[in-house]
Amino acid sequence: MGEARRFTGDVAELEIEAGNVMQLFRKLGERFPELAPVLEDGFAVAIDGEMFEDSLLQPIKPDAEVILVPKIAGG
Amino acid sequence: MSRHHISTTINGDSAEFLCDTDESLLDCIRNELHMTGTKEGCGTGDCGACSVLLDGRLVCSCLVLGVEAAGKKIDTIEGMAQGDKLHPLQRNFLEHAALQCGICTPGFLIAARALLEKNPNPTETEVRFWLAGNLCRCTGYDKIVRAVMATAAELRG
Amino acid sequence: MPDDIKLDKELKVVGHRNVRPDGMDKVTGRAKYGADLILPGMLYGRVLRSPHAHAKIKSIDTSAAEALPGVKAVVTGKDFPDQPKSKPPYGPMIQDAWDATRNIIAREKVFYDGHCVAAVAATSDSIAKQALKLIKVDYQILPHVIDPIEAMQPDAPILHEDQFTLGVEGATKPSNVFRIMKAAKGDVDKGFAEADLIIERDFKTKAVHQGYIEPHACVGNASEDGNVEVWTSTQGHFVSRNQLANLLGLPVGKIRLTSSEIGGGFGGKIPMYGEPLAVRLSQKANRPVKIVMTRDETFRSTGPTSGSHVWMKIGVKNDGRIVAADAKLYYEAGAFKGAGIAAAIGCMFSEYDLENIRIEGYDIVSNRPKVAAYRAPGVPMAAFAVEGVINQIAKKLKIDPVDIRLKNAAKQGTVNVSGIKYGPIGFIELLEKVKAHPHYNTKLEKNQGRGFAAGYWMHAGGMSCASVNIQDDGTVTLIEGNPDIGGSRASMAAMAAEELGIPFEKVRPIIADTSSLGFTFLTAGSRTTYATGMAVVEATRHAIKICCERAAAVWGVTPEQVKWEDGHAKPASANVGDFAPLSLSELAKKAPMMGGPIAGHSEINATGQGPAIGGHLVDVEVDPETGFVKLLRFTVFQDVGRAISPDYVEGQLQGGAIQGLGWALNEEYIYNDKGQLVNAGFLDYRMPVASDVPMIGTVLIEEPNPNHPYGVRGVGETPIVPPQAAVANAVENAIGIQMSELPMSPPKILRAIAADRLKAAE
Amino acid sequence: MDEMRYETPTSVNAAVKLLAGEKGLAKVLAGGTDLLVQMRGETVVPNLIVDIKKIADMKAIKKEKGGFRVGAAVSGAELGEHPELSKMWPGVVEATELIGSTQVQGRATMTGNLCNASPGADSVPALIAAGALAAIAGPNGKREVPVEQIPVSPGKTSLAKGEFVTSLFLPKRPKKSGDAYLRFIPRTEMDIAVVGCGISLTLDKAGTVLAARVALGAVAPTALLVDAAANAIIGTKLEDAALDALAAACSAACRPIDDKRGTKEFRIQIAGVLARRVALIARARALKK
Repeated sequence: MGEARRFTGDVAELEIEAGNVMQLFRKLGERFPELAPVLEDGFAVAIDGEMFEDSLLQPIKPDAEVILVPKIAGG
Repeated sequence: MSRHHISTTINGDSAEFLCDTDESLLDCIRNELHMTGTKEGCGTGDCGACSVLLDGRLVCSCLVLGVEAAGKKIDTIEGMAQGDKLHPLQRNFLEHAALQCGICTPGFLIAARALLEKNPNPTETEVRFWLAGNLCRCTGYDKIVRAVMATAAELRG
Repeated sequence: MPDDIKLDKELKVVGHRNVRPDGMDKVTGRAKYGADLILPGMLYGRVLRSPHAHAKIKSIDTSAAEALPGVKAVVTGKDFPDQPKSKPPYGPMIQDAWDATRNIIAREKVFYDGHCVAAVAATSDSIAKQALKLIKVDYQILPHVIDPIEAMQPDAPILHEDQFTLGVEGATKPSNVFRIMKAAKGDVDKGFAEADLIIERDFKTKAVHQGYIEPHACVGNASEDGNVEVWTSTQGHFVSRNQLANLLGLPVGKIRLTSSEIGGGFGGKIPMYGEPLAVRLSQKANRPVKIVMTRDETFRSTGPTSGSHVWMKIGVKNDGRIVAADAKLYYEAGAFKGAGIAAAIGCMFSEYDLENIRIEGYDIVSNRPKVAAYRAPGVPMAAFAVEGVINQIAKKLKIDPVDIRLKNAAKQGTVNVSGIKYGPIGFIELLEKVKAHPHYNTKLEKNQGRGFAAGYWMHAGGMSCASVNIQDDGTVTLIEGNPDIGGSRASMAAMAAEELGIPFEKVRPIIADTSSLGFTFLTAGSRTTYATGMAVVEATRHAIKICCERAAAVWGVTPEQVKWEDGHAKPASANVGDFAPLSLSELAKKAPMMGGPIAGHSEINATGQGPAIGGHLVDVEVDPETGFVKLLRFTVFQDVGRAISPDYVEGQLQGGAIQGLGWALNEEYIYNDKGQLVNAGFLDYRMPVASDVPMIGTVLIEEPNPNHPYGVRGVGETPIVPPQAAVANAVENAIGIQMSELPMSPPKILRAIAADRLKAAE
Repeated sequence: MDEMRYETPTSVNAAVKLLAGEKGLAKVLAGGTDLLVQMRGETVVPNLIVDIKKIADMKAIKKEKGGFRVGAAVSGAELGEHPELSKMWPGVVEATELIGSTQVQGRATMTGNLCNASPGADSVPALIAAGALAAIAGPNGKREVPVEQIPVSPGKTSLAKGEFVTSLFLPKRPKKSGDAYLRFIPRTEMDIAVVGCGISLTLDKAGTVLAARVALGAVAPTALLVDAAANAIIGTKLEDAALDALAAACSAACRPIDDKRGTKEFRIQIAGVLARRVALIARARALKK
């Protein structure tokens, strides 16, 4: 979870059941209240290695590996 | 404060404008005559975006006072194409993709035309040194130099 | 010209060298840039700027300025609503309105030389300038700090008394370090324990400016009914509109921004500077107000990129395989938090397939303008260090510099430090092309050196909208929302024409104002051709679908039985029936009688962008008596996915390379002991000129991004990542000394040569 | 705001009268490439601008006593287009042509470069090496002084109220003479000299240096005429030892500052490096004549 660890009490990996990114963020936020306010604006996700930014409705398949990636702006 | 009344010739047409003593020719062309093709990149003669010809001589219009234009002939980018026929440099800049953002383009075209009128067969090095006073931040100069060289070759026939 | 480009035979427009649709206006002087709009009754705006690097504003007296005949409005920080300060927790992307409003116009303190403290609007520029002199500002000068390491010291002057370092447990003292960002993969300590060779180095870079030739310029025009019109040179008018609404407390729908032609940005025209001032002045004066920055203001007051210190340690096996990489990045953010450390962390090792990585990034405020993005923001400084150390390793192990990168190259399936797993990616092909290239195999003379370095940028997707209107003669108007900085209209038109099967010239692309199209994100991050290009393709396909439906109705078949090919609706197969194809113009002509206009639109949030890796090969000659570095040859290799407009792709590679060359050799922000910038002009901020450089070779590798209909990856950011290191590696190859500080200006090179001789003599 | 006046006198006397009669700040305008920049930065705010380009001979290059007289308003481009002058004083012409861009060359003048009194002015070391004279007109009549007497400190000249330089005189050359100028800049164009060096020398038939003048720019508050450097090569054939002595004398003469354009240490070292290179170019030119 990289950068997100600062909000999770250093928990780096966990299993969560979620059908899409919004559900994932909601469940993560319930578990780590510190993380909740910054998830939507601060993080993109890599689902099985592929990047999704601002994609709350992106489906997540069972057993998918999801990584929180800090959002980055370009030049 | 009374302003100077200046009569001059721009791109072959007579033109008149009012200006303060300390107003640059560039400001007069843009703000008084509303000919905005000549650009300001620095205002201190370091970028060449404001290049014009003053009595046939390539200058930075930001380093000329508006009052000095009285009775002179000025050529700007707006006078470069003849009717709907582009100057070969203009056409070659398009065909060689010699512009990206395009803000430096008018200055480069005016400067390059002055070069080719003086030296129809410049080497790449001569082109680069002649144009060293025209800054471009987008292209790395490669395609600009190619467009000028191609035009020179075309004009030589 | 490119060394080779693969063109798919079936593509008729995309990938060809089309003359850009906005080109004619740009070679004739007709195109209107930021400073070129002149409105009736327009006032001239000017900005009063702080001469101090750090000072408390005790009072501002504008009464004398307001009393000057011809002055129509004066604004100070008090004329803008204050904004709430973001509180922890902070996300990785900082958008703190408290910071933003203070960067535009100072309130309690000025934080840098050039910080805006007041603005005036007057009937002439000279009156406006005179009015600035009549504004009395009472400053209490405070100690200042600029260098990031100095700013971290316990006794450093503190910019923000309420800033405590994030990432440090129980911090009790305010600090200039906003946060420490960490990323890790694998087990670095274990990796180092297994290493045969470990190299550790420190690197420094100076702040540099984007150096766009057009200074910031805008016109604000507020009317009595609360509507606001803004004309501005920006990389994202939709983003600016939303920020402007927030900063001025206005409804978004009341504001319309029109993007002028833009004279370069490179990231520096993402933030707003003059727009809120022009609008507020216009609201007070009830007249349009134009604000055009001078070059001096542009250098002093707009975003440079971070100056940096980078510590780098890499461990390898004897065969060149990297087993551990450890780095600490110390980046200046300028007056307000938000240095490009996240991007640096995400990209710096990402062209390599590494198991063990640990990175710490420090985001440090100091007394200079808030940094703005500059082309792959944050990455070049880190890459300078990574590629410098890899070069040292290659030298020590006597491995060819390209071979050592081949040994570690990322490939399909590689997972980087952020957890992104790569799809097809052309780095190995690129490195093999470098090795086979004549440039790599020519001999060098005395005092000459050759350097190679690679770089990575991850690219961006995001929101984009597009509309395609089929006119009744079959010509097409394409509407999109990204300011065109480097020829993107040509790429958009090419993709639309390709889809429609019509000539390029039949499509006229228009960039909509913020009231005429849905939200479209920035022209930045090399996202435009990718994301907006996707929207354009989708909108065009929408219009084509309607065309097919109309043809189906004409023929009395189902829409599924119609295909679109070569600009015509055709029966999908021989079984459908024998119908003469209907052209776009035939269908368009009949449109009014067949259900109305034909148009397509698309509103997307693009994802699936693919990264791009570049490699730069540089030959230099160093004059050992003066330290002068002459660039002899430069070849840029890059995996571009697909070049929609090859001319402009090459141009991006060439331009980025030369910006990087300037960064490497001579560009830097120079301050005096008062913290004032002393080289705020093109004379002494030394950007490369035409005579400094040769032609720049380009080799385009096209490994299409499978997520884009034409395989686009994005090209503009990556080319500024490798050149600093490539030039430094070439200098090292020439003089035998690694230069670990940028810029490698002649005095520094001469000093290094002298020190080296002294060492050799001892 | 006081009104800024602009006058275009047609005679030297009229110009002197205007300059002498102005109570505030009066500035002479020829090429304007320094003046306009200073006005824009408001470091100079004149009350009167006297444009001298309408005065006869200001734009003229004339032969005189075997040398050349160059009017105060002759631009760098015009100077470079004069074949005879370029042949006689190639170092002076190349130094002037290094000032700014092609665009700046269309306006900038040698006289302006001298009277702007910048220590880094490119044409000044070459003019000093050449032994050029500046003709001055003023309320008390005309006078002529060696060019090195004009600048006294950065931005300041020895010209009295009402005086201005009307022309520069480049003297006749003995046979086997040559001059050259080089500057060091970190780019190839568009910079102000970090160090400049002008050398003029005359050889005898055997190639021994009979006479030499060596001048340095950007290493002291004004351009320096370095007699010790000239003495180091007079009587030599510019052998390595002589060049070493020349370089050492040049480095020793430097009194530079650290600034945004270069360090003290760098300037001192480069002064010697340039002097060697310039001397060899000047000799090669002298041998051809």
